[in-house]
Amino acid sequence: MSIILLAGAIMLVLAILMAWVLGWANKTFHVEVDPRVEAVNAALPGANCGGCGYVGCAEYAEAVVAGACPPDKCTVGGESCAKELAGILGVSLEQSWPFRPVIHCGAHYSDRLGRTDYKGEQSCTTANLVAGVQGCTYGCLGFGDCVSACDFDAIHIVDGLATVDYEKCVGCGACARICPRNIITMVPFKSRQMVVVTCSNNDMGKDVKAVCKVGCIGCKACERNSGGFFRVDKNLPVLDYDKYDPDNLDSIRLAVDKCPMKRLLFIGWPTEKDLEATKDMEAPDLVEADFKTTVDQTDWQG
Amino acid sequence: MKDNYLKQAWLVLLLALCFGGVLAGVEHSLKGRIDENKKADTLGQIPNLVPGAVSASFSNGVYRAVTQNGDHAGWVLLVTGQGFADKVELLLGLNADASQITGVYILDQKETPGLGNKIVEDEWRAQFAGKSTQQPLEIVKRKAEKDNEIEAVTGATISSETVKDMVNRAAADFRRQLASGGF
Amino acid sequence: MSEEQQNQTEVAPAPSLEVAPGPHLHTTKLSTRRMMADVLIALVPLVVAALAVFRMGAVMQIVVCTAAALVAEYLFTAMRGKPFSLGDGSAAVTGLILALSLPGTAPWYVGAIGSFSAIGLGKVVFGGLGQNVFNPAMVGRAFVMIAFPAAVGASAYVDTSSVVEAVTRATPLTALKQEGLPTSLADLFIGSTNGSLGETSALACLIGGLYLCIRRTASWEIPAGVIAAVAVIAGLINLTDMQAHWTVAHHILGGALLFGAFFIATDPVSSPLTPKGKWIFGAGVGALVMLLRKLSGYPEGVMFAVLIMNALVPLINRWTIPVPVGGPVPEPKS
Amino acid sequence: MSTALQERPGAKTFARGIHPAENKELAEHQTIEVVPSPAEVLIPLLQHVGPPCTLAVKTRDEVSVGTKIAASEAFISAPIHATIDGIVGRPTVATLPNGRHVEAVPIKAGTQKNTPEEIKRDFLGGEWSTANLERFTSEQIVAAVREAGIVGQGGAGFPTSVKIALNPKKPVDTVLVNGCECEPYLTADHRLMLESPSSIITGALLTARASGADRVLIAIEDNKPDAVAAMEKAATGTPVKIVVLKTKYPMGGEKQTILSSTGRVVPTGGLPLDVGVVVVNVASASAIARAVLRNKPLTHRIVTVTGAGIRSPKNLLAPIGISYGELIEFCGGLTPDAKRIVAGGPMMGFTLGSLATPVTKGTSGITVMTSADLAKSEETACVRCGRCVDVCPLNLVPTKMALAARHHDWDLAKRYHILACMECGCCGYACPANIPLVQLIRMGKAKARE
Amino acid sequence: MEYLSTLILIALSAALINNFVLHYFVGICPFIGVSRRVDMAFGMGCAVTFVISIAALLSWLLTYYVLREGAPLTVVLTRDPTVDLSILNYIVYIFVIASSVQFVEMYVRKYFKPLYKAFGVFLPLITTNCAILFACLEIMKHVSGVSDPAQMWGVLESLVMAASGGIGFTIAIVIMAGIREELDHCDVPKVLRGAGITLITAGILALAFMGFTGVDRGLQKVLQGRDKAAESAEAPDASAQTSRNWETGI
Amino acid sequence: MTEKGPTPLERFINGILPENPVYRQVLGMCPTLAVTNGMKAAMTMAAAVAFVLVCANILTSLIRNLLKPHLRILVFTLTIATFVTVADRIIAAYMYDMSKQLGPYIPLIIVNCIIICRCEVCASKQNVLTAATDALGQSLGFALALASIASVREILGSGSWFGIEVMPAGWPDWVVMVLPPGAFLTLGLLLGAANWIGELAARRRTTQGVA
Repeated sequence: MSIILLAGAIMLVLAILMAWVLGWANKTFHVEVDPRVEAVNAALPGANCGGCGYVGCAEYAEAVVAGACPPDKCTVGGESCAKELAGILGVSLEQSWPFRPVIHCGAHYSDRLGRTDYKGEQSCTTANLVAGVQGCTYGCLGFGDCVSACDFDAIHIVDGLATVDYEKCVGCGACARICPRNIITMVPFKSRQMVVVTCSNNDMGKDVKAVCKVGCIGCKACERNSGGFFRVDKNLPVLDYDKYDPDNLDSIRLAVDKCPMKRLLFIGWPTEKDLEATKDMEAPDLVEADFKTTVDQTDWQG
Repeated sequence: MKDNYLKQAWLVLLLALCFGGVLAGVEHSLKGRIDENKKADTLGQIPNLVPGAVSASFSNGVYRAVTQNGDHAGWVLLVTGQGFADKVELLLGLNADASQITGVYILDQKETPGLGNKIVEDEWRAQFAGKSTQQPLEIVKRKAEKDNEIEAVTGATISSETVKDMVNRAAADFRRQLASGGF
Repeated sequence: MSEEQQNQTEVAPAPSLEVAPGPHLHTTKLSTRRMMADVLIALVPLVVAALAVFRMGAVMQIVVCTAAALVAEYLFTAMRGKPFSLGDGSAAVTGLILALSLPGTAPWYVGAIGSFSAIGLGKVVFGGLGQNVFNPAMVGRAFVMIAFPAAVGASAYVDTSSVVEAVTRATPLTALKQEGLPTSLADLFIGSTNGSLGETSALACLIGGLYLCIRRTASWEIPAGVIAAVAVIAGLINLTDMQAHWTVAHHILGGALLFGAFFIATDPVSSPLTPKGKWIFGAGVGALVMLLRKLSGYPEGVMFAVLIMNALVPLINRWTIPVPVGGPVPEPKS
Repeated sequence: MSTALQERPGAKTFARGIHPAENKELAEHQTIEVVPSPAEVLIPLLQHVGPPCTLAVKTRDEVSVGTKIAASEAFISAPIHATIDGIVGRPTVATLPNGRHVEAVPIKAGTQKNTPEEIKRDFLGGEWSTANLERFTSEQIVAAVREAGIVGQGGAGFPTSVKIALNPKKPVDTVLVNGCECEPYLTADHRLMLESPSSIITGALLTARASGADRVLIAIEDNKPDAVAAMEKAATGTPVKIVVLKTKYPMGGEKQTILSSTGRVVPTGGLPLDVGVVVVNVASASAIARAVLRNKPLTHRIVTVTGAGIRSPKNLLAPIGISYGELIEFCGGLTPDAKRIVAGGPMMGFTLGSLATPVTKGTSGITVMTSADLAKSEETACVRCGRCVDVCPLNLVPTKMALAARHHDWDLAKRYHILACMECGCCGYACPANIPLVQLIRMGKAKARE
Repeated sequence: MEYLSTLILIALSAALINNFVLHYFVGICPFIGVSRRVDMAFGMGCAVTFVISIAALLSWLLTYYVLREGAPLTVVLTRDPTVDLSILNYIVYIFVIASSVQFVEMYVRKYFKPLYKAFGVFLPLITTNCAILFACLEIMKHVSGVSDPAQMWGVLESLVMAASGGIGFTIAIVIMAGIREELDHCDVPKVLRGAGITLITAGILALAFMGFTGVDRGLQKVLQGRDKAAESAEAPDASAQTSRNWETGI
Repeated sequence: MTEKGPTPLERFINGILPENPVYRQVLGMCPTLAVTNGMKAAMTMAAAVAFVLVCANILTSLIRNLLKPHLRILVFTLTIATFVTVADRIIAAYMYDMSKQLGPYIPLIIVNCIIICRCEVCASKQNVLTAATDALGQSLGFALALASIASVREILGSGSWFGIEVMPAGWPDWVVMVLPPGAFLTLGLLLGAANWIGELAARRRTTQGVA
């Protein structure tokens, strides 16, 4: 019996000692950390994708708390995350839209002129350093750097043209950052489908025609027909997404119809019409049991 | 202030106290059995190491093996040494005047499996029984011919040498101490 | 523009043109395949020496290992869905070097398992040729040596019933380590001693090795580093311990040192890139060989030394990044 | 044996580098010919390092050879002149071999005032007096050079006027005229040295006068003994010294030439100016002499059209803006097995995607490679043999930089000093696995700078 | 001299021959988790070495004075020389480790900001690093597990063993990090990327480190051979005194 | 996080394969490598871990509302250490040989990440029943993983399974498999195999889903 008491006593003494020392240390060595940083960090999805423009989620958290950056920059977390962050910081959130990448090129292999046999590293960034891989020096090269940059399997090369799968895309912007020709931009999707300009060639119509069958020739038809919504700058239409109103698209639709090269397109998630079209296809009959995971992002890796 | 830290940690303190007690309780109820296990581990081998012995008493670092009727039958030494890979622990049985080896038992070893670890095999160990401690044993790679020769385990000369060295040295030391009246 | 286009069509030649990055000239003297062929050529003297000394044992080992290596390469690359890659000859080199590093007495399954683990564990899991961290042949040998100590260990070399005279004796290093017996330098040089197939004849190793170095398929810095380190350490040991049975020359000619220095340590894939790094690597191998020979439980340490230094190669590369001519790139002023 | 060789026994060289097959014999002995004026030239408005020039003439303006058609206010720039007599067309675009997509202006040929013989005499022949050069001040020379639109003709296209101007902060003691022409195949500089050595000597002396240097060296590789002899002869009586260097690629690289002929090491990221040296190409030196003495702008240049894929290789004096296709036609066209048309030499040149591409001030040659030249082109695995390390003249580790770039690991590439690379192509030449090292490194450099 | 060679042997054994990671498999989790970059791996190695030394010191003190059978403090308290508190070993060790890790973390965070930034993130991970507890258990084996006081480890032996174990861990993890940096650029089969290839590499590394088997034995021979020669020259029967335990030692 | 976590049953099943602690989460590597040279030792270890995991999870779950964040880990480790000590003594008392063979790896269960991970992730947030089933599932998964590795190693390395000879008489034991390198290599390759199988299954799922 005495040994039980003794053991208990020793443990108690040890525990008191340690608790006291740690308590003392906690006070003496206390470092002020803004609790909001940790709260923000916890609310972020932790994908560390860099879509916000910061190196990782932790750095973004610090920037948000410091007020250097609005809380709605996390595209992976989306709206719910932004709301949560706004709640933590006690700020109100401006209306924001999901940003999604748009490929400003519409030429498939068969549309491109002046394509040559290219030997060398098969990637866009390197091929972009070699003149004459294809005639157009602005358009998509189709080697798929964006495909390998995408962590979400949301972009693919379809017949030589990068094509976004908006069902899978989370809008992290990795593709836009890696594209050596900067033909991918992040566009605020105010509706499921947006009008975008699918050409990037700044040259005059004649020069464009020499390199591409479908390139924008800078004819300004859109400028004339859309009531000034489009403005042609450097032989390409530019549209102001701030003024874009998804509920009032009549003038834009007119411009889209009038475009001789059909370079103004509605792009985005499949519409109900598209879904209607695929309705008759066979639905997957195998349903896998889908257990929710219990493994979260704790640091207990060792 | 001090109270404050302790107040925060009351659960830890309580658990520490309880766990300490519980563990001591467990130990109390199992200690006997564990100690017996430990003893049996060594003592169980005594009859094999010293012919005729049934039990032994431990004092001064050696086991004094006795026969059924309490006669002194021999000694058992616990010897450790560095083997090829790691420590080798063996029991060395000697007769009453330590002039003869009566048996060797390997308690623990981590020699190369399939090679060095053959030193645990009865056949090999049996070579030691009956050897005299008057002159140091030798390891040979062929069939043992002379009295003081032990045939090495094939391909494991170092492990064999280890055991031989341990036996030689322990026996010599023990003889000297026995002679100086140590026991 | 239209005129230009006409121009283009007028002069556009019949040949299909291509665009490519420079340089547009390439040396024709060297290709990966040629390098592997060089190694095979350089191994010829060793094979001849092995056949002369060990006869059937050598034939069996070489055939089994090389065949198994080729089969393994074929199987594993097929498993990975990669193009057929036997043509580059690297698998044959791995198999042959493995065969030459085994004792002739080892049973057939040792060579087969060794080759499979060499190609599988040593090469394919890392991504195939050029990406392995460790020397594949040595990975294979280490695997079978630890797996089958009775068949590949020091004692396995001696086969008293063999008709080959050399095989009935202990290898020179075992003889030295366990019995303190020296072996004559002439025997070590010519190769009339027991040992792994390729290592016995220092002469053959030297001929093949020098060929490799002259062809620059092997960097001379590595064998030079190995031999220098061994010479220095063995020399110091000789100075401090007069009773050492082996002289510096014994240490260099004996065991697998020359074989390892010229054929194993020089594997470009698993050795450093820069001359400075190669010296460090070579010296490291030499020093470890001497450490293991003198202190470890194994009689020879070339295989372990090479593997350990292979592991250090990334770090050596990191520490020996050469300074460019003109000094390092200045930091941008902003 | 020339005196220069006796003066400098054991001509200097630099560490590492390569010895590719030179193939200079294809065009070495072809006298410079003048290309007849084409029906149209397309003159890019950016042929130098710096901001592009703006057009100074209007469509349908009549111009003659030497009319300034474009200029820029920027300090680092060079004006552009009409190269044939004719009428300005509508501005368009051109993609240069180095990938630049620039504005260009076409000129439709009218009747040409000068015959080819006159043009050749104007460029290469006649009297190039070295006497009495003191009559020109540094400023005068620099102004004349700038007005003539001379840029470095080795390829980079740095405006020569900026390079040779007096720099109070960094005094210059040596003018080094680079006649190494280490690129295989190319012979333009070689021919120039043979056919107009005195213009080079005069240009070199003028450069020295402009930059305040007191020593003038002309570096020539020892594979051109006839050029050495010709230059020796022309240099007699002048302070100009000929330095004969060992043949090795890339001896013509500025840093290598300076190191080999003066022993000075240009710091990484620095200029020859930092070690008191001004380097001008022989063609630039000749153009300087012409600009100062004859007051003529840079309108033509010598282009070597060579390679196994050309029916009759030639050295041509061609108007800038002429298309590559026309030059090739003039040399008899391509052989059926022609595979790559390279603007420049095979080591650092760029392939052409279109034969309509115009010749610029930096075009030193056209090399047409055949499929036989390019037999080995499959990439195999890198076995880290270190050949690239053995040949890198800058002591870099190309394979590591390239692999880091391939995997977008810019930090690692930087750690291996990727920004020091000058893309000479030695590594790519030596690589037994045929990995596009230079291309990967170029990409890495671009990305690492970001 | 003999003491020194014992220390050298302990150090060599813990750092290379019986490397914590490659021989005893302790500290595998951080070995796999934190070996992506060489600088991170080095930071982790340093942190482990530091904490392992502190934990070893504390646990030696506690084991020697309180927990072992016949520990001085316990005997004074209970007046019973047979009382054995070694049942509390594990719980005390883990207590000591957890507390000292936390203490070190707070201290470093306050006074060594750059250091904290460099390896502060690893400190919490160390609590669950088996290597630390393993070192404590080794010390326990050599302090409370031995009956013969001559063989019992002193504080210095314990510290040397722990620190060189930490160094061995650092060596292993830095080598692994170097290799893994290289492997980032290799075409490793997709299914093996990450932990798989790390374990296989560790396996090959373990194969290579098996070459060190017996180095301690060889070194002991060299060191003690010299000692013995010196001893026998001075005092012919000195060995009789030290051979109280039959540690043959070879 | 407002969504409800998995049900107890799901947690149990999750632990066995979908979230296998060894193959999926790569946790608890130390015993996985150290004691798998024979089935007997591996199964003893698995049982010990299961005992500790279940007890610790239940106790943690019981006291989950009393935990202070900064002392949480300390409480977990104390709890675990206690149960490990109990397990250690029981094994020493009733399976003495096994205790000797397992050596320090029984006490090292204290720092086995699986247990702390489950305490942290599950037990400190869930009720007793959930915590217990979760612990059982994870233990079973751990046992399966150990069994797979130990089978390979014992059969190749000693030619036996649970100590019973299974290989033909001439079988040369692959000694390397019972030594440390064999442990690393086996686990590495099995991890790859597990990933491969997982991938195949996933691929089949998607192809069937599309079709």
